[in-house]
Amino acid sequence: MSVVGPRLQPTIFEQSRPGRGVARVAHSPKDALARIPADQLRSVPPGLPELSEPDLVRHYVNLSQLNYAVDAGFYPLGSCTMKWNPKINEWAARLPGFAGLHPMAPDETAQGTLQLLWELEQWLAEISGMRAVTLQPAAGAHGELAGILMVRAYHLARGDADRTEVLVPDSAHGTNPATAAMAGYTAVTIPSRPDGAVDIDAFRAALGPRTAAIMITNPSTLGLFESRIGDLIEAVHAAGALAYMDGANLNAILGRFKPGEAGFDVMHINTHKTFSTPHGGGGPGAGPVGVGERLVPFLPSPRVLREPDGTFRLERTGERPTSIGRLRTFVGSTGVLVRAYAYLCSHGAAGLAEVSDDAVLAANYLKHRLAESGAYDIPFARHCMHEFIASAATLKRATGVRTLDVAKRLLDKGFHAPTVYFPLTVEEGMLIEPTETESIETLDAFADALIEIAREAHDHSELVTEAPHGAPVRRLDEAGAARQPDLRARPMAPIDTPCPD
Amino acid sequence: MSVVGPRLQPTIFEQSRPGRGVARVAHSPKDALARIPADQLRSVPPGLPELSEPDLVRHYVNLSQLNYAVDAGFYPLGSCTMKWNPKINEWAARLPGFAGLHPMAPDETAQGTLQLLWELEQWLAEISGMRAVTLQPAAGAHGELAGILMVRAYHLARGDADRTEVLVPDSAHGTNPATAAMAGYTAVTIPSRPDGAVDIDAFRAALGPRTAAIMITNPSTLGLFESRIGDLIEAVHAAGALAYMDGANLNAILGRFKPGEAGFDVMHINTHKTFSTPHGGGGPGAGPVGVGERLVPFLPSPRVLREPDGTFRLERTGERPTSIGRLRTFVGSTGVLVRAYAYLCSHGAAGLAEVSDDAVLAANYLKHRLAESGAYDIPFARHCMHEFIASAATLKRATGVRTLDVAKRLLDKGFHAPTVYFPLTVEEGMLIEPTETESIETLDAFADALIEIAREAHDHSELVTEAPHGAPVRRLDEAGAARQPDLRARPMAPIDTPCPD
Amino acid sequence: MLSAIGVASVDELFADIPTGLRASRLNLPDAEPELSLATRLEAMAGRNRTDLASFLGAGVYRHYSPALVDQLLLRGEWYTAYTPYQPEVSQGTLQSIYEYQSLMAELTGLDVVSASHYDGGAATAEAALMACRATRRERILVSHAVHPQYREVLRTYFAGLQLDEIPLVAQGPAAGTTDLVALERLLAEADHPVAGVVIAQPDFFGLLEPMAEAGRLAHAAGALLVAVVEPVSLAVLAPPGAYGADIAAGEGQPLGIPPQYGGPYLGLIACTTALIRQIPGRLVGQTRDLDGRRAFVMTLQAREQHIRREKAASNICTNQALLALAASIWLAALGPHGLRDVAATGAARATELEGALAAVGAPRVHAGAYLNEFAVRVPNARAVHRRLLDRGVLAGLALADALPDEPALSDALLVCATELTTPEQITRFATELASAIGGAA
Amino acid sequence: MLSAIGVASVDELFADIPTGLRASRLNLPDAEPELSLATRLEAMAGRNRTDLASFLGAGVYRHYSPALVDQLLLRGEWYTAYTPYQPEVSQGTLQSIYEYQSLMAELTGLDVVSASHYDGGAATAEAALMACRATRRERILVSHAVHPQYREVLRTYFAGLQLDEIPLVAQGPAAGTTDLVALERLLAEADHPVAGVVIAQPDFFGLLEPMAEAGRLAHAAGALLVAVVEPVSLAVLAPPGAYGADIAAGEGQPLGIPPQYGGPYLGLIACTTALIRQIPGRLVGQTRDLDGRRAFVMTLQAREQHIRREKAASNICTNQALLALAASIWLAALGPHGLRDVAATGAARATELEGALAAVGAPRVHAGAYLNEFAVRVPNARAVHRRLLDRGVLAGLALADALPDEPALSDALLVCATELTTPEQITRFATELASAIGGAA
Ligand SMILES: Cc1ncc(COP(=O)(O)O)c(C=O)c1O
Ligand SMILES: Cc1ncc(COP(=O)(O)O)c(C=O)c1O
Repeated sequence: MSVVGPRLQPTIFEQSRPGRGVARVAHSPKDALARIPADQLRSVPPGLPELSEPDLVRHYVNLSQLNYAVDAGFYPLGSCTMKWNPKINEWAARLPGFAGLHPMAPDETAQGTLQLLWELEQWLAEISGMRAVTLQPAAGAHGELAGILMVRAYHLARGDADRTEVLVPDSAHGTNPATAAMAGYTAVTIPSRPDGAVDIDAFRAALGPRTAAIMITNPSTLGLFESRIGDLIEAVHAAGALAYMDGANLNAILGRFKPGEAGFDVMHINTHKTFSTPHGGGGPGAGPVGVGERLVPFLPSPRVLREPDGTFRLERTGERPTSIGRLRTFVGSTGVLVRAYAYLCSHGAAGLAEVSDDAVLAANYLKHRLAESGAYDIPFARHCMHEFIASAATLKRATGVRTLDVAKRLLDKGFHAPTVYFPLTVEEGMLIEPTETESIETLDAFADALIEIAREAHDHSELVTEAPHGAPVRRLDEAGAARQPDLRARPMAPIDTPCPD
Repeated sequence: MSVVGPRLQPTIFEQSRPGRGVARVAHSPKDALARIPADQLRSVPPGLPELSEPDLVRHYVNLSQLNYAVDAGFYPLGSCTMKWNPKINEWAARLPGFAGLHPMAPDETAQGTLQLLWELEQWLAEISGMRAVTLQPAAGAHGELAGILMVRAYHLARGDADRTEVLVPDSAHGTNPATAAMAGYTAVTIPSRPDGAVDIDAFRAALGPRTAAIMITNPSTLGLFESRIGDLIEAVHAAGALAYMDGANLNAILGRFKPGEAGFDVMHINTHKTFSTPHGGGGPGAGPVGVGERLVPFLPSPRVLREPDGTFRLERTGERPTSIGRLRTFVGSTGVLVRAYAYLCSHGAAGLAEVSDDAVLAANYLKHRLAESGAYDIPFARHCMHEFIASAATLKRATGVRTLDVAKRLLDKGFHAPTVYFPLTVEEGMLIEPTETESIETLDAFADALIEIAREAHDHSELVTEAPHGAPVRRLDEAGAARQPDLRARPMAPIDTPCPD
Repeated sequence: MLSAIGVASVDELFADIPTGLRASRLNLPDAEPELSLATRLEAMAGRNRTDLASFLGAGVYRHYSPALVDQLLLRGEWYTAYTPYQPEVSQGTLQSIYEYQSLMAELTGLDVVSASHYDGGAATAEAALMACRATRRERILVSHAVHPQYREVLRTYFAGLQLDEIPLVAQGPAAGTTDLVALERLLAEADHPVAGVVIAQPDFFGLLEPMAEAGRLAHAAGALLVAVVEPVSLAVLAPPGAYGADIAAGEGQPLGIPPQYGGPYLGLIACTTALIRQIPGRLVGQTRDLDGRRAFVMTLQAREQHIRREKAASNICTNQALLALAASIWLAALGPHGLRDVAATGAARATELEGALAAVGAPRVHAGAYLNEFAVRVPNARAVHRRLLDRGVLAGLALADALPDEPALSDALLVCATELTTPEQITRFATELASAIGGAA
Repeated sequence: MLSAIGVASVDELFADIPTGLRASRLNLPDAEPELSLATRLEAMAGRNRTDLASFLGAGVYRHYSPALVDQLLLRGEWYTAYTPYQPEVSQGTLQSIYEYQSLMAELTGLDVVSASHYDGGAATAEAALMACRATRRERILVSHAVHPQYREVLRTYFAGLQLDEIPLVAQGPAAGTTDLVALERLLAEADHPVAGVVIAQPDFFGLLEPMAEAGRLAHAAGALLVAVVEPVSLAVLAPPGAYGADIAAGEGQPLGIPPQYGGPYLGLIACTTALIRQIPGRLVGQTRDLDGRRAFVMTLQAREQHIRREKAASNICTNQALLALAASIWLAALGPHGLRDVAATGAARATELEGALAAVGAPRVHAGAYLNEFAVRVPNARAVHRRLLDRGVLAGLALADALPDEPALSDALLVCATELTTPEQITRFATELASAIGGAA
């Protein structure tokens, strides 16, 4: 119904009426459960909703239209790399041979997928400059955990049990310190420089015999390439620690910088950022991890192995005792990895380098448009990588309009907002990442919108502070939601069971 | 971007920029066309648009959201039977074995589809009470043409060459007289009774030796079952003419009335109305035609034949010389027919009867709600079939608000409008067909909306006469469009060819 | 609901159906749950053999369809809408049709394009009828090299009108194309003035016709030229607008629409602006709304059956709008270079195929230029065709089946190549053919 | 754009990368056009053998997915959105997650459900860590009958904590289930207070565990009960909330998600309201907007890494939201009766399978009650398994592969049935098994 305005939907429970469901499978025999002891059986059936097919499909069609999505518009969410998701990827992942394969299927029945995974590892190793890659982690944070557990295993294997700290800049993504803690380390926060950038010297100062690893994002969360990264890595290694690179910003440096070549020992890659596997409303993703020589023995199991005869197989449980073990039930988020593989093949070597060129060009162009307009502060004047920070600090002092307001007003103008207040180190910051797949017309339209909002802030600030006006809902009572959590609906109608007929 | 309001889109030509397209197939060899004489080759390449994949997909995603559709809401378009399109049907039609089959494939490679078509013919023959069915026509009007050409062939085969007229009521769908004319007949219009219903007596009076056939819609376009239809058919046959039933309203009478049993000689069925194959923004559909004994020899070729050994084959060209011949290049709109077959199987005998019961029940319920409200005229008080006529005649006299205005205002309230001013015989009529797949909540919400509009017409008539207010565009200048037809865009950017690289 | 309506049972609502005319019991199977239906349909579809190395074209051509095309077509907003009767909530459909008209105008070089017909055969018949209306004449000449099934459709639609065939050149470099001398003679028959001349480009045998010359002859006699075109070929071949055709008709299936055993397809009709009031089918035009915003609307409806009834240009109502959308998305996804690559790669593969078949003893039947389809001479063509089928090769069309009355073609196969034809398939075809010819000899 | 920015080439924008650290050339293949990539991927996928009659479950179960499910999931509005950071334009995602939480709450009988974890194994590990946080203890007991790969994941996550296994009953009617006597003993070790007891229902062998009794023992010792559940089974089996589990964890894949070689899957975690501040992952709650309209928003974010950083309940950020949506649509499409039919039909087919296998000499290994999966004894299990594979039957899992350290299971196959298992497949399995046992003997 959204053609005449988006419609909020009742919940599926509110739409449920007994008897409205559709029989999709034949009824089970009456005595199907007779052999199961009564005390193991459910006494009250689950209160699932009963909807006709039209009501059900319309619910999800109409709900979907309440979402902003890359398929419908520009989504410059910094650090998240909301790039285009080519449709061939979705097709590929649904091929029955890929989608229908059981994860414990005998190796000889899984040669297609195993080969794809093995080749994908080679691609990612080449791109990252790493010695080997595991595709197992389910997301970036899961990759971080894999990486830090390998760091831990490495030190322990060398009898180096005293390293208890992981150094993390205060501008790091929250997953970095959280991962260090999950792996049993103390996360030591290194304050950033006054200009917000990572403080390499502070890192060097904090390094010592207790340091297990540093975790650093490069390009940084400000969208800046850390030109002294080589010195830092040297210092890390000199201290007997390892260097972890958070590869979330890999989209800036494909073909330009290979972290493994530069000396990083371990890094994760977010396929759902750099390699166009979609974000899915919050997930799924995949977080492959590349490691240098020293960490290869500790890679999670099972690895995908290529036999001398050219066939492929999964490593068997216990086959490589140095492994940190399994991080998840099965080998990986294969459906996501098929998409990443398709993306890589579609682009090829030159195409991947172009991705970064175009992403960096687009970000610098947008940054230039905003800088030139004077509408916002651009805290870091130098060329940015694939994203950059703008700030509404001056605007706020002049008009009272905050970055949050600007973000909400952008929604009215048909754009998703950038990431706001991240990294935490920049006052009223917005991290803007256009990605390589947007046309100059879109970039210009977005810049124009931001500039117009600044003008509105001066002229009619309530237009901005009360935004959004055109979205399905206005601003929400988030405090109320947390104070009295309402986390589930209750079924409205009684459930008959077994089936009424 | 529709989450913050539907967006009108530039045309694909306006979005085109040289070099933006994606290479989906490998470049052809340079000399691929060398063997073709230059004067047969194109000198100026066609000015097709060049869009990146994101721009292209967003264009069609955003355009799609400018449409009202059954998948998003209630579409009570009378006579069109905008019922639910079950999603299994779309899946079935896309099965590679069905979708990939060439229409001239040897019979032995097409057994799956041939069997499906053959079985579908049996289903439709049973439902219509007809002796045989052709699946060839591409739509209802195409089915009418097939039917009337068979009528013509029948009379000619009997040496009866003087029958030049086809009788059609003035309330008939425009396709009926147009078909008669296309088949070389004079369409004789029979005026309806003052109450708008088909005038059986006027038909009987017009019947004579020049009458080739009558074409009658039953239930009528007013949603009324013609209780004297038996007498009429008798009179038609007595006059040596044949009786054609426009089966567009079959959804009302499944399992209750079989036109063939009642004596009709020929009828068409709209799969895209009765059997849930979707309307597709104007098409495609399929218009199978059922015939009684007398017309079987004249059925279009090729028919689907079942051999004694249980295999299936297509009739060969010339195999049945009495046939009226081919109406289209190949056997039928098979992709549509797969959907109809899936629908029939999903419902089964009892389910189909229930379809009509529920469709008729829903229409009568809605009619009752409106009648009770007094907001609109209900010209025909008796029970309706699957649709009914309401009229804004009294409302117009009281408030100046016309049926057209009511229709536009319904859009604002999130509903599609009914069919308006059809049949032409009812003043300010709206033909309302809810179909069987709508819940009582939807029916009530629609009735409430109509009643509220009548109230608005009295209280703030401009709310209604200026509607729609919430749609992507307001009312259009249709006269201007016809006065200076602009039927095509022109490419904006010059086209390089061959490929720039 | 029953009590609100005031009846005791649903049966009461059907009281108008006379007792004597009530239906006998529906003798049909029971409802099938989705799982079992899906399983059965999958098995049925699996009985069709779509796994063959296929060289069958004959008017239906498989092309690569980028993944985005079907994903967009699956959006319910497209396929569950109807004819845009309420334009305010149908701008998606309306703009997509306007764009379709524009794309087809580019391909054909003709400015007026109707918003779709049933399929190529029906569109050709409608185009011929249109020529009759426009010239107020009742006779159509159709080349014998038009697809035989299109000619059958023409005959069905022309049951009351006059339809004559133009014979083909029998020998020499122009063999298999329309005989212009015969055409001139037929056009000259003063008692039977000709409304339109229907010629296919490429013709049924894949050959290129002398369209410009045929057009001159037709126009000289006051007749219109109706070109039957294959739209993908128009990426590289001269368009109807360039060689003087008044009307183009054809089958839009090659624009990425699956073969699906014959339909739903996409009938194309385009014409010059002069013929705008004669074109059958829907037209969408650009206009403005009350606020001056650009918008699209169905227009010139006075040609259509719902306004003009028995005087309408055609009885068409439901058309093939979704297929027009499919073709538009496909064309826009390929773009001008991609479409050219598709057409030219087909031609290149056809050249390879010609060489490979000639090398194993199956030379071309005709000498004239072709794009991507041609006939080859094969001893015992039908038996060989069947033998190859057993070996997984669908060796095109045995012309003896399509044109049973022409002994000269009884040992010929019509074969085609597209960008989906692989060199391996060509080799396989040639190898199997060599052994089949040997075996059948 | 370059000139606007004021640089002469893109290279200048990368000047910050020190010369010495610039990348070597990307040694990778060239770009592949969509057609050739599609062809190659189709061939690769075709090399996987998904055409077998499969009796393999072991934690991953194929179920019928109604056609509407994937058609809805293909809508870009769902899969190309991200985490709903701007709730005003993300109500679709937010409401769908709220509904997911509600559906899982119904299934598990527990009121707090997190908005998804990576998969069953990872969710189980997170649930165990959660028990440690909630009880401020560091020791987890896990039943040996929990899926061996879940136990491996637990070991990885618990690298620094204490993880002990509860042995199984070796003989008699309870063989193959958790040994409650041993559990009681382990819980009683005063020096090592237990945070949580992890038991799977059904267990890895398909057997039903004495969950209620295990819960009583755990609670008596101040520990929490973590139930590892299979969600489809909860249509008919007593839910964790009913037998006193504090936390439920498990794999959501059976809710209509394709097996796709291991992921993306759907990790489930649910808990009692008492544990709400300890649950890891995203939560969506209902609230109001400024105009009082109901709306949904991410809530209680103070548990999450982006607020709490190193003190967060977990490091999870990207989750499996799209799979949660998939599971929700699947559940809503089946409804309560459909889900029951799926679960109960699986049980009925499993009964048939048990009978058919026993009849050819492969009796059950254990005596206890099961739902739809069980172990059978087969001489030379591994060789037989491989031989059946050649005959198109995937004879479940050879337990010798999954549990190599347990000689008692070296001649056992773990087999399962679902509503997709047909009687014909069962007959085929039994027939092939009979001949394979004969052959291998
Ligand atoms: C800089 C950075 N690091 C780590 C992550 C965590 O990745 P994921 O969300 O895939 O767990 C993200 C993404 O959100 C990120 O932007
Ligand atoms: C009563 C009636 N007759 C005939 C037709 C023509 O059917 P079609 O549009 O499929 O050609 C229609 C549909 O529009 C109709 O409603």
